Amino acid sequence: MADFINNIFGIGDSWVGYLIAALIAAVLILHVVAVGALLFIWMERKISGRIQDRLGPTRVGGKYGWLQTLADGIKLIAKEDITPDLADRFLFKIAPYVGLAASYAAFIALPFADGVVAQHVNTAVFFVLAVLGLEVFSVILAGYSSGSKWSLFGAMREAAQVVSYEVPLGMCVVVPVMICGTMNLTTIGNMQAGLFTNWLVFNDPFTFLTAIIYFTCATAGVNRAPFDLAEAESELVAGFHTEYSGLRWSLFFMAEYSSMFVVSALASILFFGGSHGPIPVGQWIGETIGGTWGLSISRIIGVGNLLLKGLIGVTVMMWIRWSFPRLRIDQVMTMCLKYCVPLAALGFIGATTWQYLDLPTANSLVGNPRYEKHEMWTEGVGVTPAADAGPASGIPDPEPHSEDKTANTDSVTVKTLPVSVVKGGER
Amino acid sequence: MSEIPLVSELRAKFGEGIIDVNLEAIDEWVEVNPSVLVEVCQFLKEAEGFRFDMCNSITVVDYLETDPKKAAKVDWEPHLEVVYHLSSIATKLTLVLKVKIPRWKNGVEGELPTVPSVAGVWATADWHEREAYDLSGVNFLGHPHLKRILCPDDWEGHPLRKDYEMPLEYHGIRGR
Amino acid sequence: MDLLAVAWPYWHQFFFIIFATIAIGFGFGVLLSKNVVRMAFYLVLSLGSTAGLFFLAGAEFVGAMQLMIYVGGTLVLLIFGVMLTAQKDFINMDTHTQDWILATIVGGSLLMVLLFGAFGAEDWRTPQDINDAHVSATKEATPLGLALTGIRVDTLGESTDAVADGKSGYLMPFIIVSFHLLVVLIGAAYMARTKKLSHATDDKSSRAKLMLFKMEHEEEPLEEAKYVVTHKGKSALNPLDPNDEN
Amino acid sequence: MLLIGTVTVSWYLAVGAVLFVLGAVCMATKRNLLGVLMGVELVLNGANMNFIAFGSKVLRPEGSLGLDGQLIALFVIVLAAAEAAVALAIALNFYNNHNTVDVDRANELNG
Amino acid sequence: MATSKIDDPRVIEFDVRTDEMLINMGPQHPSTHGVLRLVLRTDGEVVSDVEPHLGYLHRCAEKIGENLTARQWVPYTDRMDYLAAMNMNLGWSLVIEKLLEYDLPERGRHLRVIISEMGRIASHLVAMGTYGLDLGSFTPFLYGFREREKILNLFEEACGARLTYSYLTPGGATADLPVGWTDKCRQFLNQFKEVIPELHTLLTTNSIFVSRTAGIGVMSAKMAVDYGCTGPVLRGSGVYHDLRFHGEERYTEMYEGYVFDVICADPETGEYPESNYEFHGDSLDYPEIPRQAILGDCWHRFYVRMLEVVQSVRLIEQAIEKYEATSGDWGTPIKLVQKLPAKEAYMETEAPRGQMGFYVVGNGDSIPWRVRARSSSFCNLSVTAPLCQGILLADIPAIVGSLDVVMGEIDR
Repeated sequence: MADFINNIFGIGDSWVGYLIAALIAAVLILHVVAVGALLFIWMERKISGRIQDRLGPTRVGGKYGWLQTLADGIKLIAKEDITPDLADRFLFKIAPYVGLAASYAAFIALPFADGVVAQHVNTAVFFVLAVLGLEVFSVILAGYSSGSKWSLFGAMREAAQVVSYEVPLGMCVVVPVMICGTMNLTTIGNMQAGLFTNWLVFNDPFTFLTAIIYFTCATAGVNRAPFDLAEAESELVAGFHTEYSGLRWSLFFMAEYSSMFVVSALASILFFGGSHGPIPVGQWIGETIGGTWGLSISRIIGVGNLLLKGLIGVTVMMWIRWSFPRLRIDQVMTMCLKYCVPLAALGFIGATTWQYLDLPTANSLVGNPRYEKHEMWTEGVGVTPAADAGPASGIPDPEPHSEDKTANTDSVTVKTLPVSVVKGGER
Repeated sequence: MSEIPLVSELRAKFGEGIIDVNLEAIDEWVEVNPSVLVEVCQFLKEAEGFRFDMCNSITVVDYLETDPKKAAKVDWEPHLEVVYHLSSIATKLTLVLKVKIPRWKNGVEGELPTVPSVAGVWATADWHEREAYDLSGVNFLGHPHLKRILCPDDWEGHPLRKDYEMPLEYHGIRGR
Repeated sequence: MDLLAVAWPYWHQFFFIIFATIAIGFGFGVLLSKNVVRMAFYLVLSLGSTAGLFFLAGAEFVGAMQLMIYVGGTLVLLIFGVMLTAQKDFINMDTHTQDWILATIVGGSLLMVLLFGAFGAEDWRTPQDINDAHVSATKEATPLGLALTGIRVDTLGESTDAVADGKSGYLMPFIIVSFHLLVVLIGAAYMARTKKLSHATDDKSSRAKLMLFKMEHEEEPLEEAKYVVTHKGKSALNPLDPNDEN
Repeated sequence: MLLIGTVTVSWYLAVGAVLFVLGAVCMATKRNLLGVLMGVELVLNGANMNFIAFGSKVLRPEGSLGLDGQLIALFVIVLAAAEAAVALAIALNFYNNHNTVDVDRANELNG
Repeated sequence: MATSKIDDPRVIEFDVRTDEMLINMGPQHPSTHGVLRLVLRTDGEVVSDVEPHLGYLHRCAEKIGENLTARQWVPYTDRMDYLAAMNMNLGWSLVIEKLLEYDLPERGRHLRVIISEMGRIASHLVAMGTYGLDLGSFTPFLYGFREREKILNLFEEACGARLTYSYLTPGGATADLPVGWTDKCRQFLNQFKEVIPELHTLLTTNSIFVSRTAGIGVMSAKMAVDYGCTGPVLRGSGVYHDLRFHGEERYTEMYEGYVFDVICADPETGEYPESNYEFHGDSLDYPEIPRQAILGDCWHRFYVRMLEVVQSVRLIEQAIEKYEATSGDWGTPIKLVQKLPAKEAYMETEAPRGQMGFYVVGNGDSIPWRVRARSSSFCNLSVTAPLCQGILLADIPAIVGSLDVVMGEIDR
């Protein structure tokens, strides 16, 4: 995009283009966070309403009350921003921004489609998880600095919960990384192109198990019900944000909802085909039209796919929230340490063995090769999508499985060797 | 009325403790001497065939006619009645105990009369006695922690006394 | 569009200055602040910007790892800070003045030495021109993992005696470290284990209370709980004996 | 933006040095056990910075440590985490026994 | 049975010696059912001591009763258990009738059965919903209220009020049921029967709900009786006691000729009475008792309430038939200034939350000399302190909610 802008301005390799490109990317992501939060809160109301035989908001902004959240946002901005006397003022004021910044930064490395990503990080999976982990700080700081015992309880619960749920979460994430042989989310998504049978969730039973555990742990990680112990409104009055009001209070919820979307999008990239729909419509269109236009159109379709999958994930989280009671803190811990961790380990081991033994995947059962060659259609296109820009992407050119690594160590370049070594599967 | 087994047992056990047995009332009641109240209650709780294992309520009735004209007509001296309503889960029987005490301890205005506490016999009597103390001003001796339960701790007087006067103001809140 | 690769000097300087300032500034925050929780918070920010510097230097994997592990570690620090310093008198523990003076002198001199060393070497001062391949080559995470398992893909291209130079992967240290971690895990769990007896006998302990409470109230069900009554509940003083009816 | 010329290894080393010294002073001055721990973390970071800088091909393509720098940094991070765990366990016991986290009071051998 | 739970998940040991802290739960707290205030002494998440503080809703209704006539005090009984005001009216009416030795005509008795059992259903629906709320699931609350609204509509048709009815008065009721009311009631019952399994699915058999309530707050039968617990709380501990069976003559004769079960588990086998009750051809069988549940824990208290709703449906259906079969007077309310004899009467009725007792002393005047309301929630709440020792903080809403207290009744 930067080249594009530079071409427009006719300034060759200037940094201005990159500045503008960065700004555009940042603003786009900000829209995903802010507008997304609006949309999700509205969705939550409508969904909970429907679940409970209610209508939910109906007045503001037309028939479906889709402006209700905006109205509430205005109300919240207008509200007084109270800081309790016992509070540690500096931390109290800064805590909400920490949370929002964390969940916002997680979007940096999140590819919305093949090449539609703010900044390419080769260890994107790792990066997103790490940055999402920062969000817990806002909760702890808020709970500690509020100077209220209920808030302190919420903070302590959150800390214990998140720290322990990071373990199974990481284990689940390692499985797709291991199968794809890369930490680059774009690559992981692209390796699942083609039919939905190529999605990693259908790769083998263990990946299926892993996907389920990932979603559970992600729900706990962003503390949604039934794991919303940090803000257990019936036990702790409102948990860590008991003392907050007005805009700061709403920032917490923006952070929560955007991180909900992040984990859902991550799930769809890791397990559910990322930006590729169940049927590779985008690919076909891209191939038929071809050229830059085909590429851009297919990218737009890809973005739509990913957003849709993320929405579905968020909806499932809401569905769960409005139909289950809340767990107790010790039960949450038990669930993590006694069930999630062993199951995640089992899934990891199982998936590894499955890969090692080269057992059939859903895709090979329907007759396709084990991993479809998926980026052919973008080759020959003038603009190479950044996903496989240079050696950064972990996707090597296709090569028959018969050539084993020792044979062509000399010829094989650095980039292709590790993947085939790790995967050992036919490509 | 000796053919009533309970009465005969009670009389046999605590001769003078049982002051009166009234069988004409709608709920027949037994009047007990405060000195033996706890023993009587303990006995009733364990008595074979009766087993009054539940204390339904403890009520204090203040017999004081404030209106002098009517006071002349009434046939009783001013006094308090502590009424224990007992019942039995096991035998589904009920019983009413009564304890008559003076309105003030040895006649001094403001000194609460005393009754032995039965909180040791029935755990539920704990709160009932606290309520009775709070609202009617009866000092239950031997109660684990006898303090006001419904009214604030710094409340003046006992509202269910007939001669209770609502305070003019309480923490700046106008009373009357 | 690799921001690090192209338009290199501007971005590198820009982000380097930002991250370095944050890291050092909050490092000072850690040093000067008295409140444990604030210290931990500053530490987190300092470490986070250090991770940013790692990203700048092209070590993405290490940067992400720094974020994840250190942040987790300091998170635990934070929690303990809150937990152990629940009493207010521990939150602010100020330092003796002589300590300050001594530490400043020693630290200042040490800093001088280190800075001199840092800028001393000619080779380190002079910038080298870099190209795209260099940038993205180090940003590959897979060679790291392979190196940990003993395969040095980055030296494959080179002459084979590079392997003979001992640059043949880090399998052994990897295994040692993993065992070390296991030992640490067990050791920490052991040191922080529950002192059962002392707590169970401690009167304030809820466990003790619960046991006591249960001992009081663990009851056989009422023996006459299902006592079948043929007469409705009525006063025991009712002249006709209840026992006649059943 | 152009305060410094092209950023070279030296600048990274300088940042690392400052962090290191800060951590050292923190370790020396803090009386709170947790503060000392944080000082240790800072020191390790300063050291790590050097490894990363030397290992970075971005900064000096020729004659860089290459992967070794990053690998050693990884080991340092992991061991630092382990160290933090043990140190916290010690702090916990210390607190349980002495009811304080003031290291100046840790002058007995019978933990 | 409580012994088997000595090593239960609630017992948590500390690895760090932390200080205890005093926490104020209420009077303004989402899950303390009104203005109950609990002062908790917690050690981390574990509560070692609980002290309830009452009186935030104290209106001295008994003192007011000494200044009003018997019928004038009926609205004050509404305000006691405002979730089951009909049953409060019934209790007060019965005790006044007992004092006056007034006998109600049969039609009025059946009317009272219909009304009071409807009130029981409404109250138990609220209890169910708020209990779900306490455990963090919001949906059952609205499901329960949706059904309750229908009952309130029926009540409104009968007496004009939706919350404080003052419908059943000493001497009968203020009015007879309007024409066609019984048919609407039948319609409601028929559609309500289909809702009951939904509620069971939402909460009773939900595994998270079971894990939150089963084995929590176990109260032995002896303890329950000792603390004067009544109603579902008592029966949840396996004590076979229901005043509709075992109450005084004057009360139980209301239910003569009615077929229904006392919902109470057999303490030996832990079995509940068979659901021998049919609708739509197939019998409404109760959900399974989960393995973790112990007799007397929160789950059993909740379960007893859910089953009592079915029994109330049974009773109402019979009562409607009897009511329509019998003709004549439904009872004439006593005069507003009815002289009360110089006697005293105490009477307990089976309100939804337990045995609601009224004690009235007359002195030949129309204004009673002393009025006393023995509140069921008052005694049920008194068991909180011993039950809430050594549990987790999150269990306190579970236990208090399972006791299902109404502060208006406690503080009076």
